[in-house]
Amino acid sequence: MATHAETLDHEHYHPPGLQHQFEDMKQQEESVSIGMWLFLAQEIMFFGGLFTVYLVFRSRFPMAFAAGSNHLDAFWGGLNTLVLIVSSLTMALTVYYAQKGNRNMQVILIVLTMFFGAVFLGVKAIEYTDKYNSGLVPVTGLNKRAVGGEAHASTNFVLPFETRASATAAEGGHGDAPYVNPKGDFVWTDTSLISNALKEQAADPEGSYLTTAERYGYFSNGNIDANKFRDKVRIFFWIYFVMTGLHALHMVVGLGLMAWLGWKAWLGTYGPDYYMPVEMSGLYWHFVDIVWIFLFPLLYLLGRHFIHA
Amino acid sequence: MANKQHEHAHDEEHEHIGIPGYLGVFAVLVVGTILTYWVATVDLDWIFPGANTLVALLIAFTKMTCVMLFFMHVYWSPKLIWLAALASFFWLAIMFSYTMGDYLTRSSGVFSP
Amino acid sequence: MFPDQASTFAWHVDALYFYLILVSVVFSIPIVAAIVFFGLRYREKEKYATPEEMHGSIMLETTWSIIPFIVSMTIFLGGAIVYYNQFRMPDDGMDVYVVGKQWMWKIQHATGQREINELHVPVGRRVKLTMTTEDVLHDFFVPAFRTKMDVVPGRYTYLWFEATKPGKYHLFCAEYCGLNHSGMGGYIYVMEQRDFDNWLSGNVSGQTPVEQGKDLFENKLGCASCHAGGPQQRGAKLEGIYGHEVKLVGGQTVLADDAYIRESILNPSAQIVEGFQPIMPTFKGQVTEEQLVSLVAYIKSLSGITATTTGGGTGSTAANSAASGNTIDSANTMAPRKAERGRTGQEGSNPNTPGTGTEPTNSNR
Amino acid sequence: MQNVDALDAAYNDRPTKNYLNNGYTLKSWLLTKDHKRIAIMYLVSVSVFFLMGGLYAATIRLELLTPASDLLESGTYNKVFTQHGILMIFFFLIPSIPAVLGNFLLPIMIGAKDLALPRINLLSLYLYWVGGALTLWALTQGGVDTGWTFYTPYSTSFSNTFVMAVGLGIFINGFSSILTGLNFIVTVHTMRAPGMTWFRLPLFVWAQYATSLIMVLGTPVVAITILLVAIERVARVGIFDPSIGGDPILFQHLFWFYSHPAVYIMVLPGMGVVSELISNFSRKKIFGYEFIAFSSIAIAVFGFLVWGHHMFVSGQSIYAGLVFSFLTMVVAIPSAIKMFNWSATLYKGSISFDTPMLYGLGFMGLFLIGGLTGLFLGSMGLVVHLTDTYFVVAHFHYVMVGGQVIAYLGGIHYWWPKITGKMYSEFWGKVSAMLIFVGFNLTFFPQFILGYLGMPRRYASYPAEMQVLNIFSTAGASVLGIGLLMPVIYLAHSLFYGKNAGPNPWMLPGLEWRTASPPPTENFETTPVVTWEAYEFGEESGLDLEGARRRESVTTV
Repeated sequence: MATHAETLDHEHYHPPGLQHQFEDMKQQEESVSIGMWLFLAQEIMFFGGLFTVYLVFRSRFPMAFAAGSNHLDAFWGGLNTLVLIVSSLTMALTVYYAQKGNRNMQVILIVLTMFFGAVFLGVKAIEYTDKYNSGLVPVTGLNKRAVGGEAHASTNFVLPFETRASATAAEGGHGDAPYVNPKGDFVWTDTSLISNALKEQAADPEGSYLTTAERYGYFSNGNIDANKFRDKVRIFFWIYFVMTGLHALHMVVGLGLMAWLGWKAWLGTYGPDYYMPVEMSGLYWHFVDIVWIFLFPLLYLLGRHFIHA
Repeated sequence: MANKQHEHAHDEEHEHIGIPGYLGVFAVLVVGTILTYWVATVDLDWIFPGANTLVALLIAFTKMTCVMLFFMHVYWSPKLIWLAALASFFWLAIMFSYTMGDYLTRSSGVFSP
Repeated sequence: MFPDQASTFAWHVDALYFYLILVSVVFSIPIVAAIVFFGLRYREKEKYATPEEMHGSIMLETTWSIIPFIVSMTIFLGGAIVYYNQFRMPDDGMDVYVVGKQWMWKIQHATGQREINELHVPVGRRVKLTMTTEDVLHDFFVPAFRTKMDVVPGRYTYLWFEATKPGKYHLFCAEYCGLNHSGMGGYIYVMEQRDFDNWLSGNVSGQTPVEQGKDLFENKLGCASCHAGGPQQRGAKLEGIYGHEVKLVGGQTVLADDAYIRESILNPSAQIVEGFQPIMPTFKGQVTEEQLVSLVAYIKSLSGITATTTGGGTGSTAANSAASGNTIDSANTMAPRKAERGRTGQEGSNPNTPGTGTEPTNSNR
Repeated sequence: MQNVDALDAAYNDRPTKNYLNNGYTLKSWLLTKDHKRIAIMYLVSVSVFFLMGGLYAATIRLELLTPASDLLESGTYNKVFTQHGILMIFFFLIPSIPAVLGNFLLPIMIGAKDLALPRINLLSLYLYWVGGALTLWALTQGGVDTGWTFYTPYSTSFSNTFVMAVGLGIFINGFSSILTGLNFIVTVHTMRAPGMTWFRLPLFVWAQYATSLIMVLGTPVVAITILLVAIERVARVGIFDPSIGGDPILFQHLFWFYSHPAVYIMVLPGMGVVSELISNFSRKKIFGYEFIAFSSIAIAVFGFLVWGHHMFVSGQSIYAGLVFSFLTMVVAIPSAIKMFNWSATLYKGSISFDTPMLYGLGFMGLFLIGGLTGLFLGSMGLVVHLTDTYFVVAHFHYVMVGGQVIAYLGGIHYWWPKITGKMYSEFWGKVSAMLIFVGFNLTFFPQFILGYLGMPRRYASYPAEMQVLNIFSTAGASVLGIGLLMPVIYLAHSLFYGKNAGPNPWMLPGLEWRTASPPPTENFETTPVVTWEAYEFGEESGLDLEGARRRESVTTV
């Protein structure tokens, strides 16, 4: 932490890790934890911007969001939630043992935490690949290309694992569903949710099954416009990717943090007198967990009841 | 003497809720997750449209509270930490409510032809 | 020093304005006076003096919190009332549709007349504008009417006014909309009902075809905003184009004669000059036949050919070929820039009149 | 008391060991954790950006001399005003007082050795540099023409300029200011010297604290928003672009949620500086300390509730407009309170018109106009006519330049002896202060009238009948420019030829005046113990006024 040159030229006693500008350990711990909490506060506002975007579009186009959400795999999402919760537990215990000064348990638990973090990212990778294969990535050219009919030359991105050739003249789509997507566009054809809503609307004219925005947002000249609906669904997937992507980014940072922490713990840096870094990293890790606790229902579950009921 | 006082200052801080406590919180979180998953598959729109979302959010908030209070030790933290935690949510609420305030009142008769 | 008052609610706004000026003065005088007076009266007499200290007084603090609050509330209420009057749409308004587009105002009357960068309205009739835009945000701003409204893509916004005084007033675009923002504007012509009626029944001015065409080209139709020279032009350069081969997208060439020019005005996307995006809106229905004639006459005159001589005059071939070569250059240099614009080009190609596609967020109940 | 005696003894030239001569290597600067050195580096960088922004401003005024867009072709003009805005707002106004004066003085004023998190402080400087470098690079590559507001869909789908690079620069720079704010809050909470209670804090510290709140809670939102714009440019997925289902008004909400409070980031620290100046140069306890302190906090909080007044004609709901307008009126009150308290402080003071005080009084005058015209723009009926015109331009220049920049200069002059240990030329100081005041009013007052005439902002060419006022404005701008250049010269001159200031040239009670100037690396020989109230000029302050007068007579004779 602070260099010795700084710590020595002080008259009063310096425990390890006390920085020069502080009088004593208490003051330092107070400052560091307030600082960390303020950092988390700004993180909340940072994600808050995205949640506002989500809120606005969700409240205006619930059907499109439900449709999109039903194409996310709630099983993987739920699994990830559990994985993160476990990692949170191990993290909390790490802090506990750090305060107790139990070096081995610290290291073990940190390794466990990292393991679960890695699992989380692995699952995310699986999900993203699935979206890629079924043309649900909201960015043109970032989806699996599959030619049906005549081949178009793709003018768009070439993914790292594709050659320009494979990008331009892609082979046929994957086995089961006829997946035709020569340019790797975002493909979405299913408008069943709206037609259902229209049926129900016809059933009871009083009830409002579509929001005002939807009544204009999905239709052109009176009948369902699949393209307009697709745009709204694409916005859902855009929000999904940005939010989960940003969250995953935080996970990666967290893993780095953990690696460093594990190393220091291995060196036996932390004990009852000095465990602030562990506690602070813990706060960060739990924060990332909390974000996911909200992302899971908001992204994965919000349309379930339409299909199950 | 500086470190003396912080030594014994720590003694009461260390024992937060102990391992059983942490496991208990963990159990609550797991139950919450399963519950929210199950509840999402039930159509609650007969109560009022969007009831599902409300329930899901309530569960999420409960889980968050558990994590913050016990895993993040807010429960034992000075007022200032509580303040910092609450302030951010307060500001978030401002952003949500005022932005939605615009969208929800926008399609009012006043502007319409 | 002061803009004309030409709408029914202009004086509301001005009244509010003067009220606020009054408030400002009334507040400033005591403060400034205090600063000046204290500054002179209590100038430092001896160095490092320590005047006897005084603490704040709750009495004072509350008074000078309450009074400003009350005053500001009057301002708020006044503003709210004026605003409400401006934005409560009249039921009996004469409908006019406005479409903003980089960088011109396309206006259509309920009776079918179309104008560009101009709006003719009668005195003493409520005019209700239904506005949208094809590309970016614009803002329909008429200082003389003290009114203004953003024009938002993808939805309608509304604006109404009742002109009180015949005349010619500025129309500005007040929301920054890109390159030619400051050029996006024109005039509102407020006319007596009688003049307005005979304007509706197509007026004819006493200009020569070329003059009239020039007028149409530069002002009325705003062709110049794209076709005038300069590095930023978005449309083909027309100087010297007449009577020469034009290279089209897809390789084939066509002779730029009267028919071609006429066709390009009425149905622009049919034959696109190489290196340009098909962004020019069709003018079908906006230009009458005689206007077309005069436009063609003007474009001929750009190639140094008087309206009388028809066909490719061989007199000034050298100059023309030089000019047309110049056209091709600018075309090539333009090409990559335009390519970047991505969706923009395609959007421009199908100008949507109000009613199709866009999403009226407000107009439902 | 002991530090006071020590101080009187130490009344010689510059102290032998101070933060400046503690290491001369480049490394000792670039890797320093000393808040004072970081502040100096901020000072230099901020000045560079201010200079560039100023050049852009000059170009704008020259272009507007004539109605036609003849000097600059309109595309260039758009880039010029955009870059003027971006450089001035994100890279000068927002960091100016907090990162320079705040960084240097906040720890000293509360009697701390350093900021609570020195490494974070250095990190924020580096982020500022990276963000700035990225932006400057983008400018050299061809710049950006979206206006500093980045309104969509123009910025996302239509502009062909370097929106992404600049956006990224602002994004990074945003985190610099977040970290600074975070650091200040922590410092004020945990690093106060013994006896330095909350209500003994100088009002500058209170203002910094309020500012930091906004920085921490507001900046992340604009960061993510700009990031979304950048992503949207690559991905072509339009949450802000209606043509593919998005909503441009949403961008405006997110953007103004930060960018209105940002206005208070820019003016609150200025108010803090002026509170210092007014109180100290009338040698009198400030009138209504608590009210000024809490009004800062009130402004910081209410500032978050009024962003909608930028959107009255943007198509937002009329009811939302009503609420926002109402709150705008409310947020005007705290500023009024400050104004009244400052004037009341002068009453029965012993006012000396040194250069900093001139700036302080100038601030009061200009901010008075700026604040009152703010009411014009908060009142819905009027704003319909005024918004997006030069009235708005004039208004926020009165607040930003007349407020923040004037206060910043005042602060620089006020603490220059402390920062450098040297005294600048009073005469030239006064002259430039007056030039700036006059030039500023000449420049921007005509723009109010222009605005009411209906001249829209961001116009490269304008109707001919508006030329006269524009000429006035440009003429004033040249005076202002000269006024702003003078300090650069005489302050630089003072570095080499100025006479030593001594620890406390004006015999003021603030903690920063109770240590040597320039201060030693850890600010104080021994941690000070505060036994006096804020702005205590009497006996309790323990200032040796007699000694000071003695020294005065010696030096003057």
